[in-house]
Amino acid sequence: MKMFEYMGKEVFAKFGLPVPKGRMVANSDEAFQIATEIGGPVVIKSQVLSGKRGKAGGIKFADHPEEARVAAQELFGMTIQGLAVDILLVEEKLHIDQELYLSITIDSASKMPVLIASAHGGMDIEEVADEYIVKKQIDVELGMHGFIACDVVRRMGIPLNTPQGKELVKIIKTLYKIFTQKDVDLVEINPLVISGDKVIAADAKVTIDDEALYRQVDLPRVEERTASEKAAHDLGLSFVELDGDIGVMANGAGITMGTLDTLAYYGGKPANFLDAGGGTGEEGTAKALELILSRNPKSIIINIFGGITRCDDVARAFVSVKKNKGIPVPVVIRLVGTNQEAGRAILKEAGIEAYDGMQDAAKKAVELAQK
Amino acid sequence: MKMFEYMGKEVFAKFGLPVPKGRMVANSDEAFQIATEIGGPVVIKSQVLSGKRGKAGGIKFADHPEEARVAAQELFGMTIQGLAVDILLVEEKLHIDQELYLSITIDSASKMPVLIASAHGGMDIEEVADEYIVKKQIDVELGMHGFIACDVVRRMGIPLNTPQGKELVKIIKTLYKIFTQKDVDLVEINPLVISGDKVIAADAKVTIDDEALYRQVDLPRVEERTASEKAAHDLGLSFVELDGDIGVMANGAGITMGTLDTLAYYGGKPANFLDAGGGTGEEGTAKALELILSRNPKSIIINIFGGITRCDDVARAFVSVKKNKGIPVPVVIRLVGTNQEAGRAILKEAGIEAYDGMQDAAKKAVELAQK
Amino acid sequence: MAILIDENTNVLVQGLTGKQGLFHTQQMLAYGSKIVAGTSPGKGGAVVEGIPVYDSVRAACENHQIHASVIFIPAAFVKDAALEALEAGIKVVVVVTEHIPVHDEMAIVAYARRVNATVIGPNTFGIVSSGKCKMGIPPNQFFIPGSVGVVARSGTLTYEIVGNLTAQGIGQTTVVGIGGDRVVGLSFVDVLKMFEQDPETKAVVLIGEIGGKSEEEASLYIKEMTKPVIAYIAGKSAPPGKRMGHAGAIIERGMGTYEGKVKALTEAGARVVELPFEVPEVIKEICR
Amino acid sequence: MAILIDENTNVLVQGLTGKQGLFHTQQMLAYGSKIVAGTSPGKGGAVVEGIPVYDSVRAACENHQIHASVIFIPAAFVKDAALEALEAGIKVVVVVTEHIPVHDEMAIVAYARRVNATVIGPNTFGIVSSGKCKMGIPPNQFFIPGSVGVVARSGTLTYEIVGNLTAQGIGQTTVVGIGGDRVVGLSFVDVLKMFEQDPETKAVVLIGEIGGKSEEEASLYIKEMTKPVIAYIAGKSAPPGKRMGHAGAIIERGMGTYEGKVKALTEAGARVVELPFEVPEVIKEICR
Repeated sequence: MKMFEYMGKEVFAKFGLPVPKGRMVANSDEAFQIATEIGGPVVIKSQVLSGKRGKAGGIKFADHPEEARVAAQELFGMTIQGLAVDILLVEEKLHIDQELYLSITIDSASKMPVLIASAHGGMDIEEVADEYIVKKQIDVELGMHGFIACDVVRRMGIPLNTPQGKELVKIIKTLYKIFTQKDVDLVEINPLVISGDKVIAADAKVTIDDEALYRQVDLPRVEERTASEKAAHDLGLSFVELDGDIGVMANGAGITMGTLDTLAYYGGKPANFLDAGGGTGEEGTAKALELILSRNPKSIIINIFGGITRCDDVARAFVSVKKNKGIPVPVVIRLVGTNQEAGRAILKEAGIEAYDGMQDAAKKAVELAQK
Repeated sequence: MKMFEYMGKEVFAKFGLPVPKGRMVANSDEAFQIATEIGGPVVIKSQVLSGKRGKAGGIKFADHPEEARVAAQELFGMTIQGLAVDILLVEEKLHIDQELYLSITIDSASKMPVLIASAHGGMDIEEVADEYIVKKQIDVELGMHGFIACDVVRRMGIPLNTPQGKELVKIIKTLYKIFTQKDVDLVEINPLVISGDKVIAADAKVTIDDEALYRQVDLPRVEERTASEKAAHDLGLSFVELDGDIGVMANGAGITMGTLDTLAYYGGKPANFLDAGGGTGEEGTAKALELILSRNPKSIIINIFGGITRCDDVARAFVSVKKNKGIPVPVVIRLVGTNQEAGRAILKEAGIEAYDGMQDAAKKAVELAQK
Repeated sequence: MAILIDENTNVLVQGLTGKQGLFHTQQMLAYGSKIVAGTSPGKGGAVVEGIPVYDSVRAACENHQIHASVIFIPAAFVKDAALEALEAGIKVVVVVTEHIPVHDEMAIVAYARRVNATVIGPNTFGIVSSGKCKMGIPPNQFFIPGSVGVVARSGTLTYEIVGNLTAQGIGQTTVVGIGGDRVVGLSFVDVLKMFEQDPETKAVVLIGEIGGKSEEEASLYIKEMTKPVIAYIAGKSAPPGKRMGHAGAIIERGMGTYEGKVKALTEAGARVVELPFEVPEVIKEICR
Repeated sequence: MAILIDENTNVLVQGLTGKQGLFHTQQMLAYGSKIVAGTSPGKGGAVVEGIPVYDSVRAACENHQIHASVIFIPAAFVKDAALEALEAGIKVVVVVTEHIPVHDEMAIVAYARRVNATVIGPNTFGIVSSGKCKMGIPPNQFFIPGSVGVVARSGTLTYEIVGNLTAQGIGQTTVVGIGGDRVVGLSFVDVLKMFEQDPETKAVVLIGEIGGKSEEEASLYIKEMTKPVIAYIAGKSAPPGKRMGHAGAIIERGMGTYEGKVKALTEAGARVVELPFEVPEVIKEICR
């Protein structure tokens, strides 16, 4: 779950990590008011779950409250990468001496958290050469310690005996605490600003592990998915819209991708990616078919290789949906694996012949779509 | 630092570990009042830092508030193992179905915390056979987990599918949390009482690591030492009174014990154990001599083998104390190690000849005491 | 021969009495796995499908020699269960459960590393040493003994490919699902090393996916291997996935694409096929 | 030969710029220890006594090959410093500082175990491989090369006994202070095993104390040793110490007394002397 910048900063503040003075606002009057409270130049930042906000014009500066109101009005009208701007963050404008970069995320290769830091932060961080980037894998059993933070700061080239160096050590320790206590996938501060003696998180990108949300009851919830993606997700389905004409349903991300690859091989174009996961029952199957049909495909391929999923459950669900709701386009079903005999018998009774091979089924689905 | 039972129970309660209803009281009127609030039979327990309270008559029961007042009056007059009873704990009297034992302490051999549990708790726990005692060393990097607590409860012979079994799992997890978060040396609950479906800590013995008190700022402080022991401790001295007539000062627990052993070998009787530790300066040396003189010894032996301690510091301190305060009994000084030449020169200037060997010095000190 | 588990492996099932645990225990028994015990806290003493159930892994270990454990337990409790198996000294732990918090996964993998144990998964179909022992959830009928080692990230795609192999009479030594999550115990490289050492394995099939960089890492080892490797990477025509901020870009530095993976594997000497059903033909060609 | 450190050991001093660190660095240099670097966060770049100072252990390790580290740092910061040395891959870490919280000590020792490193102390005088390398605080003049290994819990008592040995011309291979705290890295047994393996060590002196049960544990190993062991246990006439509740009694089950230790050691074949100055005579008698 991606969090809005202002939410991330609220988490930072709760852990004592320095953030600029400011607040999120939902209209331009509030922007005026917060700018008045801050009493100096402010920055007004669109709150959307997308990078490259700055380059898209989603960040404005204002010297006076009235300017802030005007800037806010402009931003509220905007759309950034397809996302409407509903919320702004109004903050003091920082005096910037240096922009640093600091993040902690999960490194699949080492299977450990990795802390990434650089004295060359800012918008172009991805272009910074490896030699200016400090990476430190954290041993989760050992945890974060002062010496680790100190060594990272040294490697960044920031002197340890300065107020900024000392502050940075504290920030690194705090950031790791947030990372572990909040089930964080990614916490990124870019830029982390040196402003005089202070070091302040000028941005906050925080992503929480979806699988751990159940135990992060104190965090606010952000819904990033579209309504239909969310409906699919709630049923254990993973659904993405594509621009072809063959509806696809399979169980497992790998085999779903394999199905798309095979369709493409035979010259077909998939209308969607739909991974029904393991063990989808009647409601899930019905919803899956509804989602597929919403793309107006010319044919549909259902590709089930049962492991946790049992073939008889899928067959029963399909037959019931077909009977109750009707399916207006030809459907090719491939059904093997756990309880496959029972499943095929159910389909046969409903007059449907299941395919053995994914290859043949895909070929047929492409043919049907091209008719 | 040993904590009083009532303080230990306050810590327990803060962590959510079940304790009996009750409160500490400083006079018998309060005992009456708390017993009234509890509204049933109560137990009144002397708060002294000594075991075997029960056997010494330091625990009384009362069915009514007035009885509680009388019992409290009796207890306030008592002395248990030399300790005056100044505080009582008045608590609801528990219905006891079974007495368990549970503790966590530090096992020097494995260098790990060890959890000790038994279904045969109560006063005679030290007599319980090893086969009824569950010991589990805790890997500090792994920490406490549900499975560890469950397995301990299983080994205690308490069924895991009972309310008591489940409660016990929680208590074990909580106890380990207290152990780690409060820098605990020993946390012991004996008895841990099964009372119907509940499991309640009927006693609480908590000892905090003295070396970690500086970071346990939230805990109350208990002073166990006598005034002179405390004064010694504050100066980095370790002082214990003995019943002989030779004053002893040495630097290091090992060599102090070695000095006592050598004196004993030559037929002498030490008046005290005084380990001056490493690097004691003039103030410490003066205080050490004052403590030694308070025992009215017939002779004094100062046995210094300098490592961290520097011989010249000790010599300078001794000469200054002798000059300013005077020392009315003969003193034998043995002085070797770091900066020994400088130290001996200082003593020589003051007319004192230092010994080379501990053996000769000890022999001399015994001779002087026997004159 | 096989890797990790075989006909002499004594298997423990953690969460034996749950719905999934029970169903798959029956399936594993039908495949011939030597399941000697199960656990279910509070149900110690029961006997299910002829298998004694214990309150804890240590209780099971007091009564049986256990070589490997397979976990069928809800996601929120898997960390505890996996650590329990590892702490009791079990050297192979298979975690089938999906949706496990990634911080829990890191904790499990870190501890496994420390105690020199192997964790397979989480979010894996498991492992099958064909004809000898199955730990996990794949349908029994597709796994027959032979000389091809298979290692994969995703389940159903593996059944698909192994099913194709079996249909053509090509059996497997061991089929290993390393799991689909970002943090898993065994890596491709770990399994490739085992297959390289296993005398019975003559060729290896690697079933990868777009995203991450584990196929690229595997390529570095494939260069050193003496045995042929056939690879299929799913997702050539899949929509692009999510990216983890700048940090993800800094870590991956351009890795993770279909083209990149195919290039790395091909350069390392692996034979990359374009579609799942091409695998058996290529094996026949290579192992002729 | 010697154990743990010798004339080729490159030594790091953590906390070199502090008062204690500086004084004892001078002393160690005077003894001949090969001190190659020091650390002091924020003072990186300085040169003290001709030794380069770094901000962190890793920074020192980037510039020098370091075999062992000795820590002179206030108690509250020792956990961080010791973990730092261990995490940087240093295999021998000597912690002189006393008054370290026991939970910190357990954390240090647990991590050292995991990374297969040796921690000497905390609360130790250190270690001297006589004539080769000193890490710690003992006065230099009492340590001369020879063939007796010494292992002890307390400092000054060790100087006393080693001083007596040296006065009689009996030199030492290595003198090890395991430290006086309840939780320390090296145990008596660990050091005895090293002396047993060291070809130059002909006899071992063990200097124990009442309390705890480490002398009793050492006895179990002394039974298997081929080399003679001479033991002195301080505290025959000392006042009884504190006891740690029932838990202490359950753990120790009667161990810890002077009589018990002497009995265990004697039965194991060690020669127990009654007074510190008897050690040289007994060694002469045994090694004649």
